[in-house]
Amino acid sequence: MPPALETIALNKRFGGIRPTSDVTFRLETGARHALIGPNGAGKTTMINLLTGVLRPSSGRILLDGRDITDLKPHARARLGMARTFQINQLFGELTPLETLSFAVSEQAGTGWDVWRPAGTRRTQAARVIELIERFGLADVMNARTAILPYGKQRLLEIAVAMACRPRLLLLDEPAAGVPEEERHDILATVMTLPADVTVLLIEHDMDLVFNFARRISVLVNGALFVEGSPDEVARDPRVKAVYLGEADG
Amino acid sequence: MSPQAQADAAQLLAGRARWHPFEVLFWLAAAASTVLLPGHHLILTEIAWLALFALSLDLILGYAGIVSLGHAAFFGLGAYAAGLLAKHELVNEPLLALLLAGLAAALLGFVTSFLVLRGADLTRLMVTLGVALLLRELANKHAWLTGGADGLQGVTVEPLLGRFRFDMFGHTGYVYTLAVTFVLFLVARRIMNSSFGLSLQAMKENPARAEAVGMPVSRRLIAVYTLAAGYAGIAGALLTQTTAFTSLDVFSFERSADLLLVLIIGGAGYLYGGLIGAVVFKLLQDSLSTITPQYWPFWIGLLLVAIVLVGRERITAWTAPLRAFAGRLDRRRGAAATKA
Amino acid sequence: MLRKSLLMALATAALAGLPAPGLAQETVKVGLILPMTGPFTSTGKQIAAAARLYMQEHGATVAGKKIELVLKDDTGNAELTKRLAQELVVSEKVRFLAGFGLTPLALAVAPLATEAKVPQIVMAAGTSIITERSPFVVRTSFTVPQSAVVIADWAVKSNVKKVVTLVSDYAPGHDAEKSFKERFTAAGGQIAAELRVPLQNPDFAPFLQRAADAKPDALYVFVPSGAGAIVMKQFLERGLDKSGIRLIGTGDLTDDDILPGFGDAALGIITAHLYATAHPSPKNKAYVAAFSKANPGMRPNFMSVGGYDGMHLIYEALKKTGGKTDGEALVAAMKGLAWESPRGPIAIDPQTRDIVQNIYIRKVERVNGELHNVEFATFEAVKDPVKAAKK
Amino acid sequence: MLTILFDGIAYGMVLFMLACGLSVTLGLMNLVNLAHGAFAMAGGYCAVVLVNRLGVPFLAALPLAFLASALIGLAFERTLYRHVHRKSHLDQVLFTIGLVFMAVVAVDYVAGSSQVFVQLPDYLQGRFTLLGVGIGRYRLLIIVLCGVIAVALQLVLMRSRFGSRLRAAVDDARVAQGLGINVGGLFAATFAVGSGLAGLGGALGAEILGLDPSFPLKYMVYFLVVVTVGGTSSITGPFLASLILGISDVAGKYYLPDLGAFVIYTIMIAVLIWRPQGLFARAAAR
Amino acid sequence: MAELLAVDELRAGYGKAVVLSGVSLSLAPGEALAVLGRNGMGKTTLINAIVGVTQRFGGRIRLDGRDITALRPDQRARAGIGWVPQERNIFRSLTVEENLTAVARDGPWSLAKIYDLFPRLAERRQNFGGQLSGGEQQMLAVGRGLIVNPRVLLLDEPLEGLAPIVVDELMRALRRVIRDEGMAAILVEQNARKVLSVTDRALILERGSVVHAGDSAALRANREVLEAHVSVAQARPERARQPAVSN
Repeated sequence: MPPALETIALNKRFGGIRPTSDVTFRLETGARHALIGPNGAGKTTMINLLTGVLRPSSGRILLDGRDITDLKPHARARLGMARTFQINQLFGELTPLETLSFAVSEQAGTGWDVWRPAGTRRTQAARVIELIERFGLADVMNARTAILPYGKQRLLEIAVAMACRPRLLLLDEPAAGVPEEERHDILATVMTLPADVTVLLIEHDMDLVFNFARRISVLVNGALFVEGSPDEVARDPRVKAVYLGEADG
Repeated sequence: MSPQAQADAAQLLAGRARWHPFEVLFWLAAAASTVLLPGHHLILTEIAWLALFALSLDLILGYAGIVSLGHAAFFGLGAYAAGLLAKHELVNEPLLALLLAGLAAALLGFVTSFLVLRGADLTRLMVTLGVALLLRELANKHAWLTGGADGLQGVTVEPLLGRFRFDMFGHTGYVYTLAVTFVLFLVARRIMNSSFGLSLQAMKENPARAEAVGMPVSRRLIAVYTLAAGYAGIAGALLTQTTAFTSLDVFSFERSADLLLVLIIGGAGYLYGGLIGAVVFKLLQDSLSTITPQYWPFWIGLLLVAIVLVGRERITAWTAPLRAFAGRLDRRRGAAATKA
Repeated sequence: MLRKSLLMALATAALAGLPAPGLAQETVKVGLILPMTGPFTSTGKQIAAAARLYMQEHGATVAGKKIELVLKDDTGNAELTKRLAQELVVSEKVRFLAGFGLTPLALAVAPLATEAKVPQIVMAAGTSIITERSPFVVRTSFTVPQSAVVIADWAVKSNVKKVVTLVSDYAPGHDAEKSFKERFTAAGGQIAAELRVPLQNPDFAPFLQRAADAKPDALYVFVPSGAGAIVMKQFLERGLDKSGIRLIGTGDLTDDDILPGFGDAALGIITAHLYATAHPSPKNKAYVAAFSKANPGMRPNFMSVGGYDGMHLIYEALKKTGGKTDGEALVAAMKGLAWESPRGPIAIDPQTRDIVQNIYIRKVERVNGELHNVEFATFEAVKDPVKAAKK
Repeated sequence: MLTILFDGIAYGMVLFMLACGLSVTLGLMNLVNLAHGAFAMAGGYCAVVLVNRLGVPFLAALPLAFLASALIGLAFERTLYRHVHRKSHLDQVLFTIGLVFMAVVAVDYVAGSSQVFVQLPDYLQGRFTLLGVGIGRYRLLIIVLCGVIAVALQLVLMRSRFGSRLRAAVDDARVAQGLGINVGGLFAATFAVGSGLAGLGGALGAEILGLDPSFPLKYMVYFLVVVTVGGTSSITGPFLASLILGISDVAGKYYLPDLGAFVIYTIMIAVLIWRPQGLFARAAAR
Repeated sequence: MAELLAVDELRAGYGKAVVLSGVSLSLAPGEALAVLGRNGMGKTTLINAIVGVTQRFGGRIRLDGRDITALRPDQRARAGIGWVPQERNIFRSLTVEENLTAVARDGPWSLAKIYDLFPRLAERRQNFGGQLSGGEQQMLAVGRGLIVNPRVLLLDEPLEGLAPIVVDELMRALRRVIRDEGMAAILVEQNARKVLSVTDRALILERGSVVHAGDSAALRANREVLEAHVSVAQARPERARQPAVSN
């Protein structure tokens, strides 16, 4: 069985800068993997390369063994790659119900249907309701997204990604900006993501990282620095040194 | 989630497309005007095709977020297509000619949509404007076909369905225009309540995320732009058929600009904006220009300035009930359902 | 489908319920449709002012009827003209449609005039064909060829052999070009180049350069009132006058309305036209004085007399029919009417319903410190040459 | 041939003068000001009143026209425009079209709807021939004057502290403000200068383009073409765009009179498809 | 000790996101404060909120006793807040010298003094901002913050993404500015060891709140605290790992 995600010697250059250099790593199906690193390590570039927002300068990206290096973002989404965004990327004027209806419909390939009213397909409606329930959005399902509390928006952010029935989910700082009192909802949600979904978490919140990840990769200056189990990484003196500015990665 | 909440959610999902009393009332009033206001059918005709034209702009501006200052290109093409078909007796049935004019405009919309995909607001504004002005020049230069600056003379429109003659009082013209507008509104309403329509709204709100969810954004844009162009073409054709005349004015920059005002006055993005805007704008323009034939644009200008300064959202809040109940999700009923 | 047939039925019912047109009434409404905003505002203003002046001078009652003027702004947009005309006929029950600042506007309404049997008094538009489009069209303005052939005749007499024509690319322009060319070449003149300028054209320089390159004896110009000034200024700027080219044209070029702003550069330009503010008749002196008094800062131009005489035509026709407002009777009454206008003697040709008037050759001079078109030769009772040639 | 070039340059220069303020305000404040032509009209009418009514010498009236339009621009910026800076482009379009409507009618009401002209002094009329090129005196004045102003603008922008602060604000308004640059004040000053330049352009261009109350509507499209083709990040972009448009428009009408009006629109669409940010926009986005 | 800058219960963020949930701090004249913490914990938001370029939800800021909460960013800058933004944000279309002169205000920090501090900038004075290397840009950003002649200089991750040799050069310069010239400063850094060597006091932010405040030297020695809040560390034991459940 091919790995869920594999990158082979991935490189990205912007002029003289090289935010991603020779990154080769793989995620097994069902993995709970965290990608961490100090500021400017190249995590954002990495996620943009994986999702197809940026094209790599060289190297390949494989999804379930299939080469997706040249595919556009929406095509990757169709193949089962979903992501959340560090800063909410939601549809402010739509309600959570509408947002999820849209996502479910695109996933099911009915986005071109110009005739049947949205949300009236029974299986899709059931899926929307299930997502609403799973992400605790029932009380706000009919409110404009723009006026939701931030924590609810973060949950919706993840719910939209899950609506795409991803096999691979990229979580970009899911807890960023969430007030303390709403944080535990996010943590609990992330913890209970379906086991068959491969998850790559990009995060600075060490509580979340160490609670969640079974393996951790540390990115420094665009290159993979250390990879290992949480214990290994936590104990690795080089990692601490990098974070404290004691070594030059 | 309680079973009740689940039922609510299901009901809300299915209820997006339900008709609200306000909508029914609106169309009943429109139908009643054919009988109750026989002396005003001419301006009502103008309102009706303007409403259709504004509805067409709403499809791309209100639903897909494309700002256009050249929507008159499609309107004009439709107008000339219908005029030429009638003048040279190529197609005598007005309804068929209407359809052909719409198709011609849709084709132009499809071709030019690729230009509109590039660039941001200002670029789009100028490209659409440029296309309309080019068409205007084209029509101007080919005077042998279009009559040039004198307009297309000698258009005679055959009776509708072979039976209803377009009379001087505009009765047939009004019923015809209103009926066409109503039917096309129904179609637009259906489309905008569909998955396709929902995806357009999502794309307008956040194209990057819509793409990340798996939506082919460019292709949807092309589709809706083509559709809107077809609608605009039909509106133009209605103008020609009801006045038996068309001229270069149909392509003018002022027409596109006025159209934008119409839509903004009514509020974009809920289908009724263009319709209400058309009614308000025309009646306002007509009454103002009757009171002060020479200085009425001043008051229109003042209105625009005021609308922007006060805030469009607040100004168009008076349409809120309709807006809330119409094509979009019915929140009040949702809240009631949740309470129940 | 059901809904539609229902609507149709309703509409038919509405039709049947309408009052029949032509009932006698105390007030006779005159629908005056003019471009009061937009690029042709000045035409609309002149005519509206003159029409009001006429009513002020002659009272609002004629043949026992009260005349009421209903002014509408069509912004120079033909489809709006048509709708307004229709509304005026249907809702306001006007008995006369008048105004029409531009040819397309007049043409758009002509079929309606026929259908409604309402006289359409054209007070401005100048293309020859307009009167042929409906038996209800009567014109009190002018036709472009009237002036064009006169200036062609004058050019021939004044030893002009080779001419470049420069006209705006629309029907009146084509008329002006054609009439001039026919008359001029028939008399042995040579047209060196025919230039057509887009109607909306910001800079005439390249066209004038082409004209200069052809080295003619004279440049014949027809452009809408307003653009003429720019042509003239750029003509002088390129020194075409110094290379011996004369600037000739119809009177639109040196429109009295804007002539004062031309400066001395305009001195000596020769044009042919129907009216000049400086027309030396007592009737006109009174007219100019009254007009200027009612409209401070405005000078009546050739457009204004179209409006003034148009009102006169309406009054006289009503007098002749004894207040009857039947369209056919009114048009019949108008045919052959002749009177002394501020512009001189004029008449309505009974055959064509077009105006017959004197065309004057004028030269721009300073009179009491102001620029004026001063008439120095008269071609009497000129009919529209295009229609005359058809017979 | 060279005469056509000369005419085209003069025409382009007028366009530049009229449009450069719009370009700067768009680039700097991200403000779509369709009412820019109204400030040009104000300058034109100001010159007409000064020269024709009050007998001010033409050359003295030009700076006064600049000043008047600049003051009007400043007043509008401080009272009205500042409320729409943060609104969407669509709102700005509506707002400024509304202002145009009001300006057109107001001028019509006050000054009448007829075309007006500035009376030129004798020494600016006619033309002379130099090396076979016919040179109109007035057009020469325009070219020299606008050329000098363009160079001066470029110098101010590139050499003065005001210029460097302005460019800093265009580059990154947030950081510029955080470092003590009063971006709002800078905007107002720039808006005033831009309006003033438009007024000067209106005063100078009246002779070539004509001046009547519908001026702002008639030329709105031309301004926008210059700005979109030239891009909004510099003075040189609109300057070159104006020249290209001026020359190609004049040459197009001379050599291809049948296609004359197509040239300008075709160029615009081609440029915008090729480079949506304008011909001379900075290649690298931030 | 007199108070130069006082921040009181500052709450700030972007749009709806609250990043800073009630932070207070104070700074004496000539004092340097390090603000540490991992990414996304609110360090930059703190700086931006003091500069005035972010959404403020609550709290007050006083400079030298004067309440500057209501002032615009440019007014705050003139009141004495100097800023070295995180992304450096060099004005690309300005030369090095113009970058400095455009914002310069009268005071001890003159153009000459900046060039003396960073001789590399003097060499490149006519180059445009976009043509500089990362290190040069950072020097220019620091110089630009100084030439405003502020009472307090706020530096946002000045060492980020720089080559080691450049880091050393910058540290030398910063030490001179802070230690020798006595400029009051707030230094936001991930690079804890380096920054603690030049500051007097330090505080650590976690999720928008202050979790540690104290003496720089003491913190520098306290590896436990640093690892817990700044570096990579295991989760606190009370939050047990939950098993992933099947769909």
